[in-house]
Amino acid sequence: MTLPQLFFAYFAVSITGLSLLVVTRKNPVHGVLWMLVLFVHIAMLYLFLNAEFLAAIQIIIYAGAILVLFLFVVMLLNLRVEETERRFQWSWPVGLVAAGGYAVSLIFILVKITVFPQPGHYTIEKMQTEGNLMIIGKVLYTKYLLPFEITSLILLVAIIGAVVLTKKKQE
Amino acid sequence: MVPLSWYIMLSAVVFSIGVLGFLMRRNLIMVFLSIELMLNSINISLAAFSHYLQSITGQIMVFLVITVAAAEAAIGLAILMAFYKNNPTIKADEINLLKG
Amino acid sequence: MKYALIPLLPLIAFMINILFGRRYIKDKAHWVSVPAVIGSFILAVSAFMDVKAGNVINIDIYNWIASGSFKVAIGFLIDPLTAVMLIVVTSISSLIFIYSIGYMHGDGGYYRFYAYLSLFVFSMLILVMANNFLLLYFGWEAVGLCSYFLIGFWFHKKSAADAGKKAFIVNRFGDFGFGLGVILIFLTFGSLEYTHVFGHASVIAGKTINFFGYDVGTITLICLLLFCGAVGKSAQLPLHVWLPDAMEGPTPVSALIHAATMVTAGVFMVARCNPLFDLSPVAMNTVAVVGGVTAIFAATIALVQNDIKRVIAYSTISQLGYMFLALGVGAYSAGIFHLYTHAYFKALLFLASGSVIHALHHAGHHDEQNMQKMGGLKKHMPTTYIVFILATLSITGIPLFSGFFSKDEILYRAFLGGGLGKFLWFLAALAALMTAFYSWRLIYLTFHGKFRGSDEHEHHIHESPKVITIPLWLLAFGAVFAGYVGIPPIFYEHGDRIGEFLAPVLGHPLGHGTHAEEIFVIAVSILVALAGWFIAYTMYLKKTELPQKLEARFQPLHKLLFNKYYIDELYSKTLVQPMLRASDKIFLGFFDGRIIEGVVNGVPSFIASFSRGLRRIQTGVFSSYALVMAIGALCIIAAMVFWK
Amino acid sequence: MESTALNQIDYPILSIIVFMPLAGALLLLFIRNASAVRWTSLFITCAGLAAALPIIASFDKTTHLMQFQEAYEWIPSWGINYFIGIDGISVLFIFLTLLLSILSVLVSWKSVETKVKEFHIALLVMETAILGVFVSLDFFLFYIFWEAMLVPMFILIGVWGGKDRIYAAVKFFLYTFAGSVLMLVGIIVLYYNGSATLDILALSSMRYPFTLQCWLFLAFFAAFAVKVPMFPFHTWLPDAHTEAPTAGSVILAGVLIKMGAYGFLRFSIPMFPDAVKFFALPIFILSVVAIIYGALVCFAQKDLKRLIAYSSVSHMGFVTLGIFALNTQGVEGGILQMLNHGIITGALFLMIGMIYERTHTRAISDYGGFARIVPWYAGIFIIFVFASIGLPGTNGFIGEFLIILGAFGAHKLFGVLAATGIILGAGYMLWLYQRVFFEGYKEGLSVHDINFREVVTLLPLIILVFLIGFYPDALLDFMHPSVEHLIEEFRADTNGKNIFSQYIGLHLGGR
Repeated sequence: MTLPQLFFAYFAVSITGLSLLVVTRKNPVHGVLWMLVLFVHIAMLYLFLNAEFLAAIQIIIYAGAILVLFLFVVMLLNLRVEETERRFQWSWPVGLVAAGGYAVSLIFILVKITVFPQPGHYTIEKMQTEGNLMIIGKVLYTKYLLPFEITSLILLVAIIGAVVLTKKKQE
Repeated sequence: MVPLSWYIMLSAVVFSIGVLGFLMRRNLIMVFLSIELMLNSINISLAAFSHYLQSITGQIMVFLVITVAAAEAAIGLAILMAFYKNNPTIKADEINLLKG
Repeated sequence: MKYALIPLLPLIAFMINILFGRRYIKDKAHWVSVPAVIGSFILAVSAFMDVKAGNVINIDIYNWIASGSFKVAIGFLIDPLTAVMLIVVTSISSLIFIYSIGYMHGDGGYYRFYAYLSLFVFSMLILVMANNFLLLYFGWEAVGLCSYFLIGFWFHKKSAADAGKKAFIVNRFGDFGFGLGVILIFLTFGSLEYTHVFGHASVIAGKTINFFGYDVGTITLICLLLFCGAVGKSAQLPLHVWLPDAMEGPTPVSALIHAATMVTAGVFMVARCNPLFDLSPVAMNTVAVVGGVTAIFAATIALVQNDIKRVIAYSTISQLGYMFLALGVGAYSAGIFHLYTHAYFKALLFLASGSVIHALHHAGHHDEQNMQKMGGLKKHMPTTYIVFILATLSITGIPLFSGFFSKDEILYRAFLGGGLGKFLWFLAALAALMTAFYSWRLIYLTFHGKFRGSDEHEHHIHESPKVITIPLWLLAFGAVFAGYVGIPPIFYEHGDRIGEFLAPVLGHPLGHGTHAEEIFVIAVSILVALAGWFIAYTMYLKKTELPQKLEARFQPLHKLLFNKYYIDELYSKTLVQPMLRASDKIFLGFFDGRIIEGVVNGVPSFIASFSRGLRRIQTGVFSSYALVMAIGALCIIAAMVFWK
Repeated sequence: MESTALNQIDYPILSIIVFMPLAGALLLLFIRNASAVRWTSLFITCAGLAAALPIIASFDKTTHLMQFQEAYEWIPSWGINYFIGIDGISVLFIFLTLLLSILSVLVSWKSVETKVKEFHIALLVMETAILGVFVSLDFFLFYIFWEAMLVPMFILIGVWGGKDRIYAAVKFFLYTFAGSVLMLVGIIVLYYNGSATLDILALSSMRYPFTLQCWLFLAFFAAFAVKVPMFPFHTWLPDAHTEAPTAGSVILAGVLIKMGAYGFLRFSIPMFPDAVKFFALPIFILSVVAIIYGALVCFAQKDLKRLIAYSSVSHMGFVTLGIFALNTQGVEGGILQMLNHGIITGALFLMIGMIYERTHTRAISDYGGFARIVPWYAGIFIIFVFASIGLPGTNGFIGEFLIILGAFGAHKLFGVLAATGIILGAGYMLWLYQRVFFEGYKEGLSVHDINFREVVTLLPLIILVFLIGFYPDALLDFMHPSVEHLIEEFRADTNGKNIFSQYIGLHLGGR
């Protein structure tokens, strides 16, 4: 087994394990914290895939912003009772079976994929010479300008929405 | 080299764990967290495709997914807060407002 | 064309009376109707003369219904048979119209009475003058309608309203057959006109028709169906039940409609269809047997009745039986002859009894129709008594009175009619005995002996006014002398003038008996008439205690007869009640209510309960929706993956 | 194909007649005053009848072709046209509708006092829809009118009806709608089978395979049988009649339920002759059952309107019997009987409505001895009672006689059975009359006899009863060529003189 494969094995095992920890923790705070660890692992996996930019925003946005938001909410709601109660729904076995089904089906699909499109021209060498951030920036502002703009709109809506929803009603 | 399929399988497994969490947990915050987990699993496969197919589109997609995830988390948690103000519960199986 | 006025005059009178009677005419209604019907009578006489001169009038006035090959006109046929009927109908109508001026005087519905009566005359004239079966049917139903109105004239009395309805519905049973007969005639002959149908009758003879899986002679079937109608209208067994009840109507109505004219429509119709009946021995025998049996059946009931009008009503049924017997043995002209004489003496009987009822009513007597409460009226009402006697002599067949001639002719023809004929002759002779008995019983109970009501009432009994007695005298004249148009050839060579007159339409009766036979029959009929008279005389004048003794002795028989063989009860129990009950409980309650409505309301309520069940699945808990959605998506993915 | 556009009148007379009430309804929107609304409505309905009079004058009684045709393209891409015209079968219904509309307005003069404007608008809209059904020669147009009819009727019953009006209205709507939807499916199938045309005449002249005919026949049958209503589909009728306001009952009995039978004549018989022949025996049986069953059920009724409603079931049994006898007498009798039933039952409902205004009860047991209290009313009532019984001299007789003649010609057993309906009919009608007008006179009850307006309302119907009774040729003349043509075509298509020729082996009494 080569070194990259060993690295990958480590990440695969730990990501799977961390995921399981995330979804099974009783205390949401613990779940969020395990999630944080998980995100760091994923960011490293991105580095492995020559996606430095993604690794960066994974840490900055996901770990830094979204998870903190989650933590805030958990703290705000101050759910003490949660720890003493059931953590799963009554129907959890069905969920388990469904999830297992998903896993089997998806793996089955993926195994079947044999034909791939022609590789594009963004080879590793090119990426390394031009720089990952540069390429993404160029593509994002040219070819994918419209989706990019829409994304900004979505974010705007989300901001306004969040403000409106959480605002206290004026009597 | 690590074969592409390894990444994909990892992605599939993590996605399924996300689904598992989504379907099993009662706490709505954990449900949201499971959704994030699913999104991340997809991100892994997108990034892997991008790398192996030497195409930048995959990374762009990840970028977009992350922004959408951010928006989703913000709105979702805001709804949760607003809801909690009226009904002090966030148990997924106790909320039945959809019932006519 | 002027003869179209014969029915039209009464129709016009009807219109005027019904439209303006209530407001304007009121008590002067007879000034409209009486001239109209007398006008009809005069025209009828002129028509009779015309026919006597050898003319037969057959005109179509206009096309009534035309549909495909089916064409029917409104048209009139005046031949000897019609001419005789015209005379009978218009003359008796005229007299009864006049009589009613006195009898109905002061009644609240005076104008209405004359209106209906005029409508009746119109309908009856249409019936006899029609030149096709559908118009005959029209008249047939229209007289039934008038009968309905007139029986129920005092409609606020439940019994009267019931009787009217009963008459109409029982008649409908007969008309049901009659209507089908008419339809079958059209389908067989392709026309409903008399001349065409009778002209082609022999072509159809022997043909059969598949009916309910049986092959029946077409002609036989037609005749039997037509005869159904006659049975209903002429109150023969088993549809006779309406006629006695019809006596709820005013007495002039009973006289005109339920004795002299309408009820004889059946006889007229069968005689009219003689070319068809001649071809079907089965139908002929049926007619004869029904007639003979009815004659004796009704006579037995009449023996014990106490209501003066009911006795006469049963007597009418019995006499109608005679007429059918005559028709059935092929002696059509004898049947019509009896119809003609019967019209006069029976109308007279009714009117005279009406005179009695009228007098008693005005005297304040409450049970005015019960003979057991009468008696000794002879000295108070001499005119009525005399005409009553004349009518009775006629009906019982005492020689030299008109009833003798016609009845004797029938008995003679029946006697000649083979084995069945002999049997029927025996029945008829027996019925004649009974006729004599109950007729004289009626006279003795009503006019002889002592008055059995209160003295105060007796004081107030007076002879009826002139407007009543004059028509009585005129009818009495008819009752005595009407028979002289048909003297048996044995007495006078060319005596059977009516038979000769009718021969072009009705033909000559078959068979000739010996003189000995004829004399034997005449002797027997005179003998039974006298015997009946004698028995009545002994029982009700000499030994007045005898009736009670006999009644006690033969209690069950008396009860059976008194209750008219319980036929009304039988119909009520087996037909009317079960039908009403089935209608309510089975059809409306169960079938409509449960089964059909069950399905109709069941489908929506099933859907409602089904969706109520479905609603329970919609818990509103979003996680369960998510679960279902996930499973659904999984199924789709799995299907895409594993489906070959 | 007979495409010669016949139109004897150079202006679109049919369109004017059909849409005049609709225009009137729009006009009514701007009128406030209740009595002005009534007068306007009366004027519009009368104007409709007056506008239709030229049709009588210029109607060609010698041809079976569609007359007064109007054809305009509407949605050409789907083959939908505005195509209208009338023949000898539909012309009489036009007049019946126009007449009964006037009478409906008149009879509602006093009895409708709430939401007068809305009531008259509904009435006028319905008139347009009904007329539209009778003139349409394009399936699309036809279906629009057919369904458009339901809405105003639903409103009339549901708003101005009696106590259980909502139940009755919903039942009426769902019942008839369920049938109509199946017909719509049938129309769509025809559209695709008939080279994408919705022209009724073109579709009628086509031949379809037997199995398809049977299915289509059943689809149309569902719509028509409910409307007629034939025997097992009749239970909406008593409820709807009983609860509807008088005008609603009159329109319902007078013309609405005629559309089912009209549909059989216009669509089922020309389009699906083989299927008609195949289903003739079941339909005959249903008709006879309807006649006898409807009559028997009448005996158990305690409500005036309900009794008349059930008698409608019986009478409409005669109509379907006549139509499916498929000989001249039967069909002409059937059409005539439809008109008669419209006249007689319409009149009976009118009269019941009039007395109801005075007594506010419909229970038969609440009446009695009314012949003394309201003699004119009683006198007019009995005319219609006897017309309903089918007494010769009235219109009912002509219709029933022709039908029984036709039915007897087609199949003796059913002819005989149908004739028993006449006995029963006399029974329940006379019993009704006796209970209401004769026995049980109640002292001190004061009810006004009918007034001038009401006499005017009834007079046309009385005249028609006797006119048809004594001179039915006046109406029969209109329909001869159309009916003859219908039957000739049918016989040519099915190669048989008698509709029951296929059942000879069964020995059921057929020829």
